[in-house]
Amino acid sequence: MQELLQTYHLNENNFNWDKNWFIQAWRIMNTIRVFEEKSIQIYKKGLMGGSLHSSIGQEAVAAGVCMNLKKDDYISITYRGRGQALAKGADPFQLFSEILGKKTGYCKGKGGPMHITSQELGILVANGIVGAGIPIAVGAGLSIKTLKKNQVSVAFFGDGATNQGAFHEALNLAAIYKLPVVFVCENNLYSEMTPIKNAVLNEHLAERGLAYRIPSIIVNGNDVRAVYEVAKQAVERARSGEGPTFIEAKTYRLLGHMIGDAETYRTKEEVEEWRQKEPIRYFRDVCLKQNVLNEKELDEIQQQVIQEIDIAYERAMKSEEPEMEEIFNDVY
Amino acid sequence: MQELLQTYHLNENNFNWDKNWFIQAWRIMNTIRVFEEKSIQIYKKGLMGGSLHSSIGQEAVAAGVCMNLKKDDYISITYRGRGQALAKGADPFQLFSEILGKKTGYCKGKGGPMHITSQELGILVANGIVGAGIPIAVGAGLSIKTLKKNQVSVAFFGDGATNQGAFHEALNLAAIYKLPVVFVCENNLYSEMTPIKNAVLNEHLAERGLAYRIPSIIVNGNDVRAVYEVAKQAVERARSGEGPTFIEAKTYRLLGHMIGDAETYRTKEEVEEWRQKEPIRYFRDVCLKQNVLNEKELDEIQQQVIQEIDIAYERAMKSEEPEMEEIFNDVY
Amino acid sequence: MMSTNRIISYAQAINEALKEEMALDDRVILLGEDIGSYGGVFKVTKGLFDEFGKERVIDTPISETGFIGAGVGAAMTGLKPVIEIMWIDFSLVAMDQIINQAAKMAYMSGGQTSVPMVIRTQGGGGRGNGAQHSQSLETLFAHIPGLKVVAPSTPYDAKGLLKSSIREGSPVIFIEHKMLYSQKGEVPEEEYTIPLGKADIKRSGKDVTIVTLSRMVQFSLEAAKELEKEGIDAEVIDLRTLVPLDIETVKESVKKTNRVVVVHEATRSYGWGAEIAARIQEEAFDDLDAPVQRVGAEDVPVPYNLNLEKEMLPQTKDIIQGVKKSLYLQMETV
Amino acid sequence: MMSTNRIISYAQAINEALKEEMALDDRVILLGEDIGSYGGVFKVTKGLFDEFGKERVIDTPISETGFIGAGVGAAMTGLKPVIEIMWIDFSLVAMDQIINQAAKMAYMSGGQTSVPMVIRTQGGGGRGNGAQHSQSLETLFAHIPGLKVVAPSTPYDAKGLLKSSIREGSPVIFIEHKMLYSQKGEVPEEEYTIPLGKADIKRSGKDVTIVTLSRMVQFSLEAAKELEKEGIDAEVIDLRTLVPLDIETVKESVKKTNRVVVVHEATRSYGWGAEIAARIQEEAFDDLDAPVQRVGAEDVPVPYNLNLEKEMLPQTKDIIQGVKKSLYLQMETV
Ligand SMILES: Cc1ncc(C[n+]2csc(CCOP(=O)(O)OP(=O)(O)O)c2C)c(N)n1
Ligand SMILES: Cc1ncc(C[n+]2csc(CCOP(=O)(O)OP(=O)(O)O)c2C)c(N)n1
Ligand SMILES: [Mg+2]
Ligand SMILES: [Mg+2]
Repeated sequence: MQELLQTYHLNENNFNWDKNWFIQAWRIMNTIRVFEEKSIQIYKKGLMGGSLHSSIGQEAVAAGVCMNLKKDDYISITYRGRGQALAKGADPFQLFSEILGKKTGYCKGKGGPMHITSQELGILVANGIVGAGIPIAVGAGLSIKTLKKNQVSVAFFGDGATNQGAFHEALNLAAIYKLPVVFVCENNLYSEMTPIKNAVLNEHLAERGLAYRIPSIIVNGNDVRAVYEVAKQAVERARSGEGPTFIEAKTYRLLGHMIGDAETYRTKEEVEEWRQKEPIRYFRDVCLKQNVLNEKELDEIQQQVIQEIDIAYERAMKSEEPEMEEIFNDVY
Repeated sequence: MQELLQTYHLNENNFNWDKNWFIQAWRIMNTIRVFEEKSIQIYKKGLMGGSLHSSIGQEAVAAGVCMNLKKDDYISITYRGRGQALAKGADPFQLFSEILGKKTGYCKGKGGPMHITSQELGILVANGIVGAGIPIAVGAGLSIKTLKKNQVSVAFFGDGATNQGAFHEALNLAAIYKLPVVFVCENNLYSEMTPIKNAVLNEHLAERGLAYRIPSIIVNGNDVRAVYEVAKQAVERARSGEGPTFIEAKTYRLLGHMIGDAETYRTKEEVEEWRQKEPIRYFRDVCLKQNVLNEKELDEIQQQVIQEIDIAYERAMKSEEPEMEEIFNDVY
Repeated sequence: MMSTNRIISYAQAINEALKEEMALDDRVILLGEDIGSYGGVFKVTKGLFDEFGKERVIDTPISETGFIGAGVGAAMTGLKPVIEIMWIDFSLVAMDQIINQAAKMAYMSGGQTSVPMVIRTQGGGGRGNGAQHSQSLETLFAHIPGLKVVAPSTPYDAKGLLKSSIREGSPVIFIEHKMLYSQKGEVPEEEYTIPLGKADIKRSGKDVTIVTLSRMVQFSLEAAKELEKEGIDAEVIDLRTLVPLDIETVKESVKKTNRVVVVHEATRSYGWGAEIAARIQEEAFDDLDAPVQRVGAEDVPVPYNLNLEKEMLPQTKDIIQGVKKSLYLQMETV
Repeated sequence: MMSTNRIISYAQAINEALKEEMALDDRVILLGEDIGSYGGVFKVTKGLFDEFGKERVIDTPISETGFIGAGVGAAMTGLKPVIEIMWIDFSLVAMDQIINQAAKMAYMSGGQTSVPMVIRTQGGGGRGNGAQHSQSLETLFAHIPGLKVVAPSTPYDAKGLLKSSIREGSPVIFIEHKMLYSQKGEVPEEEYTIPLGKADIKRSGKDVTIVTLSRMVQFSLEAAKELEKEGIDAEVIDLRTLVPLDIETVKESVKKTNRVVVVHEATRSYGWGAEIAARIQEEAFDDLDAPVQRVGAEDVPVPYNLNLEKEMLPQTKDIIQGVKKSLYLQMETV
């Protein structure tokens, strides 16, 4: 059983992305970061409803996993899921529109920030119920297998979600039916205000995958390259009919659980320490050190991203509200 | 992690029950067997409602575990739970009364065969919902710990129950709060008509305990002595504040899931094979081989048991039905 | 109903509906506990495993949240799962997937996704199965926007309604009754479907309208027979589906009878009978000559003892009494 | 209400009730997510961890089935757990423990065991939290025998009702409203409790009776104010608890006003308003001069967009309209 558990270490010498991949990773991660920052402004200005859960600091997981996916592959995400949606190709304009409750949003403004869906992009649903998206992703895996498609289905969820019954039941189903599913647990060390170490005895959540005899792998979730490599293997296994893989991506949520979180449960020092290791800074250093991209190239892309996000935001702000009659549509 | 998993092998040379314990084990197992056989007659005669789930073949688990328990220790059982109730000291008369729906039953005839409870004997509840009794047993463990009592709480459940979310959530709670709980999984190889090997990839369900870092142990569930020994350790750990233990007792359900089960899902040969290893026959052989009890002693006890059960049954049959007004009592 | 002399059971009728829809549409798959080679504990899926194979008739571990959730995901991505929850009481372990997920998916996505899924289950009492295996929980589902709720009373209706349910584009909770499985009735050889949302007048009458569904249709028909002897002519409306609700048929009837008794096996308080009563008095106040009476189970869990259970659940005599009450006849005469 | 000038918020009032009952009775423990040193996401349990320690204020992993189930077991064995389900929508993952276990334990055991447990949770919309965080699910619980259901509208009521709920011997679903937490009101220093099952007339009037609870009490009072300007004198009854239901107070009122409007935030169909309407027409038919009107949310999931959400949920104007309808006044005048 233990042989199913692995810790992945990136071999710097063996790692061979071409430049375009570096650019793509850099672009995706920055898009997420800038989008999230803008969203926070929107929230703080009181332009949106509900709560906003930022994924700042976790961009490498979304990027590294989704860079392995095709448009018709499925992902199931959470309330903290705009990052994964962007990595899967979501249009910032439609995303902003959605969080602003506009007609032009992915869900016509009826879903909101917690419920991003894009049928076209294989974004099944963003779930507000912890753990609930995991069996849904497994169901997509069942479709793929039954309909003999070449897709994969990825479930993104947090460390805290591994304590839900839905997690347990879903992993077992994927295991016994050998479904093309990749379980991506973003262990950001907290579920809301509760440190994961208070909620489980496990040192590694990957241990939990073993209970279903699912190959389980621990990876540095702040290194987009490592996440990419691990996800690549998992996606290949899935596509070739070898069944599910469980990935524990160790990362950190740099901001509070939601905007407005008092963050009394952790020290500034802890946050600062992780800020040093945060994925964008980390990847920038890698690019520079390995001479793949220089300062100027990196900055230029960042600037482009900022501009694109700004434009998307402005357009979304100018978009129309849904008609009142929308209330009665899409119920059945 | 793996170090938390053990397979228990009884060391015949080191095993030192005195004669009284042998007698007790023999008596309990026979009481269960005879009670169950009588219940089946009751069911077949159409004297009771609902379904009847027999535990014939699994008597050693109930006996071996409960011989370690005091009256005020708690157990949480299932629809297949009259055996455990008897092992915990339940009165066959009150049990028969309950399955016959009589006023003199443990639950005044309102619970029925699936819902045996005895507040006095620490039988918390017999559950009809697979897995649901496990968190309830954990809650009793929480009471014990909070109120600083010296009791333990035992959850009995089947192999199939390990696939329920409730199982997962409950084990994790017991682990992190270090509660005095013993999880006893009676792996009788089937959940209803589904072989457990179709429902999990695990060879041993004890692997599942590891996911919560709970010490987990596999034992021959048909040898009452082995079960006793394993449960003893677990109960001692619990009582001394060291937290939960998970026991997988490998056994076999000699009859169908419920009376009336067509048993198309298994061969007669398989059943016959297990009949050779069934706990009462096995224990009889042990007693004889080791010269602890002779044929006559064994038979005499059996005869006594048969008589007691008969008397209890006759009395229960003659008991009164509950009054109609009972319907409205005990709701709140 | 088409003319026919073929008599089959409620369980067989459901089995046929599954078989026909599976033959018609490859995307229809079945999921559930022991539904495979064993054919289900109530034998409703008998033979389907042999006919359609293990890829389409899938035995599941005991994990209702897991496999209902998987059904939701499968339905969103091209399959049409028909899932068996063995007893309706067990739906409670999967309520999040039913209410927060299946029911809301289409809406939350602004209509991008849909969940064409049927949850087949069976409810009701009468067999001494005790408090955790005898509930009538249809009201819980009917209250949730996004779910359709069907509860057939005859083999004919069961087949026609299940076929329509499978063709629906949204989640349907299809509630069978354990005491009806072996009941027989006419079911034509020819294909037919029954639309959701159309009540069926199972007996015409002019003095009082009995509104009901599932097993209580039988009890109501028995009550009507008894009442006939006393010169009371009851109309029995089988709603068949709670969502959509065919209140029009009920209102039509009330125009004629001016008196209504709603009968359900669910516990009375906050049960669906209240909705019917509320709607009728809202929309047909002036047609009512007496308050709408409700006949339901007592507001207690279902007791095990068979006599107590019978006393707790509505019986023919209770329906008769409800009717008389609505006719302002002496209770003593019952 | 006793005379006092102390003004505190609804959240503080609940906090005080917890504190007082914990001080009074060692067996009262709290369980829930982030309720410990953080004090709960709505700050309701603030300070209790410091005061009573981690043995009595227990942070749980995200496993509602697990910790509600543990609450049931703990309640059966000597503790009095008060459990926070952070949002009522999440109760759906634990429905089995609530409905099949907590609610039925006393009954199934023939009265041997009991489950003195309170589940505190918060529901309702108004903040743009979307379909999975805005529901009003009280009807689901009210329909289940064995559960009591409380939903306070003011700080005063919240405190008094929660104290009583904790002292109950059976499971209580205590539903707070997210939009009320910061609302302030008078709460005396002195100890008091409010019994479950006693409605409170929040405003007397003679022309029409508005029956409601929770946040809709406020909206109804606002509506009453508006209506007053038009010479309509509305009585506003706050039910406070759905189970037990104080139908007597409602019937008394109807005797006087002859007109009733039931107002709730839950979706209209199969909601608890139907029960009130059904009961009134059953038990006070001759007192009614018009059909009982129901004002509830539209029968759709809660949309995210704040304007849509507002349109979907009942507002003061809808209550006014409901009242006018019950008075047979022109709708156009609204
Ligand atoms: C069933 C359920 N319980 C509780 C919550 C409240 N809640 C929202 S997010 C969250 C923490 C989840 O933690 P984790 O899974 O680690 O994800 P993260 O937020 O860190 O991304 C909780 C408890 C919920 N949404 N659903
Ligand atoms: C939640 C739930 N799902 C399904 C059932 C139906 N059911 C009753 S017993 C059973 C099998 C349980 O198997 P296992 O846990 O191995 O216990 P055993 O019957 O073998 O003692 C099933 C599926 C149930 N009672 N509860
Ligand atoms: Mg987390
Ligand atoms: Mg078993």
